[in-house]
Amino acid sequence: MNRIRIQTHDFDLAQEYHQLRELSSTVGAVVTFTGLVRDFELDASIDSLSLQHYPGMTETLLQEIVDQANKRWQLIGSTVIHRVGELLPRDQIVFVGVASQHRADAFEAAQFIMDYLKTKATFWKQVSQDGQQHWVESKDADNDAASRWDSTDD
Amino acid sequence: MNRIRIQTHDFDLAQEYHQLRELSSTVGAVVTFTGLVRDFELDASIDSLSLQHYPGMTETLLQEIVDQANKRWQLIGSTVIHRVGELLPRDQIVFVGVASQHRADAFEAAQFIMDYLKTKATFWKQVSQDGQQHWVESKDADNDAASRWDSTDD
Amino acid sequence: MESQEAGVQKLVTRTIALINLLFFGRLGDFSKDVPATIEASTPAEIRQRLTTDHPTLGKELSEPQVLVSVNQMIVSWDQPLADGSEVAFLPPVTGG
Amino acid sequence: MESQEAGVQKLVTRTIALINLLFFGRLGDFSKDVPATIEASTPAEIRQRLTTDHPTLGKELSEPQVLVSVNQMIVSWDQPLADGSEVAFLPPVTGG
Repeated sequence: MNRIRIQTHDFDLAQEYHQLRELSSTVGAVVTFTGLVRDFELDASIDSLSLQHYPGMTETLLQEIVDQANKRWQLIGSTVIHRVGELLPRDQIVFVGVASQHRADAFEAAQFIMDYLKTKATFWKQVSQDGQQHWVESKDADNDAASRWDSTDD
Repeated sequence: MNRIRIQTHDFDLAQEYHQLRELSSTVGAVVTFTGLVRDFELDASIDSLSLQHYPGMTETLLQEIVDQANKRWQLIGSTVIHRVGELLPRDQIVFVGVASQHRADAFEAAQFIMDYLKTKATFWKQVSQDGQQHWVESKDADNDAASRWDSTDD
Repeated sequence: MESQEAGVQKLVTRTIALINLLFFGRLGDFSKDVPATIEASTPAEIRQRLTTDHPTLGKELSEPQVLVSVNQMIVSWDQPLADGSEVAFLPPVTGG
Repeated sequence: MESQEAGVQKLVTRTIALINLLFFGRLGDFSKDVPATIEASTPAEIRQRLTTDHPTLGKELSEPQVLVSVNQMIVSWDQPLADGSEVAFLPPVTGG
């Protein structure tokens, strides 16, 4: 059971966790990652964030990432939620939840999904700082994080 | 801000997450791990689980593990909860939550804390299967998981 | 445009297709007065033709990190295009 | 027992201390009729003396994975013991 959602409205961690936990009596581990909008970007405070994506393609790419995770680890279920539109500092922006029998699978798959989402999924962030809007630059650290999974790729 | 609790009663993931998220406006990532009682052990179904610990020493050991995590990663806060006493299949047994600025810190610290908790913290599980009680054997996989952190230890 | 007639008539070496254009992220800022459709046979040709009227956009599209997709699949710049294809120009992604 | 008097009188090489004993996990099952306290100068001596009256427990305590703590700190088996110390025998942990 894998769920992928792209939405403007907020999500509820408790509800997402509950669904993963209840998937099966064999679930022994649930790992959740929640990304939050920090109140600064490159050392300057931000007023708001605007998230654009490529409808259709984003869902396809996220599905590919989740499929890869399911090939590489023994997962019982996963949920990926990404918000788009206008967000404020401290808002929730992204959620990845993974349920598995053993904890290593859930930990690694959740981290893998986030690393790949950051570098492959078609989202673009624009920040508003002091009334000025500019697009966020991609980070080398994210590419490094994603590429470390390549070496053990099947 | 690091919290450690050992308790017989259940915990509420939403509440623990909320506390971590609200620690600071610099929190960009929250990773949670929840361990659940599976309904089988060594391929036999279990009726219940009884968790014993060494009061005082367990708290000290968990604090040492959390201190190490704070030395190795940039963390804003963490919460570790472990239940003791009688538990049933599908009950929540352990929670680790970590808040950080960047996701890699939260992911790695949460996994580190769980791996060390599994091999260092003074908890012992007894399962009841078909009316018979027996102590759970420790798993080589857990020692392997913990020892992989040793090589990069300071 | 110069070879459009020949291409359509003969279908010899290449087809000139009517393409729907999309620009994402920072590329959107440079493409506000770009038409929604264009005629071209490959993404590389789209880029080349856009550069004529929109040199700043053309320069942005030539950045090595910019990817191109056709009908929501990442492709190479010399991918032949079919009529009605959706071609999108994608700067490095920054979600999550 | 054989050297207890000499030890207490002179405090020469070792002290015989009154120790509070704790057994965890599966070790608890083998120590139900073991007294709560014992006199000994090291954890190794405790184990040796328990083996006399409780051979099954003694065998369990000799398993290499069993750890010993004194006042809630993991120590070596030849750690000198002070009066009133809390000595606990710990099989491999299985929490989480």
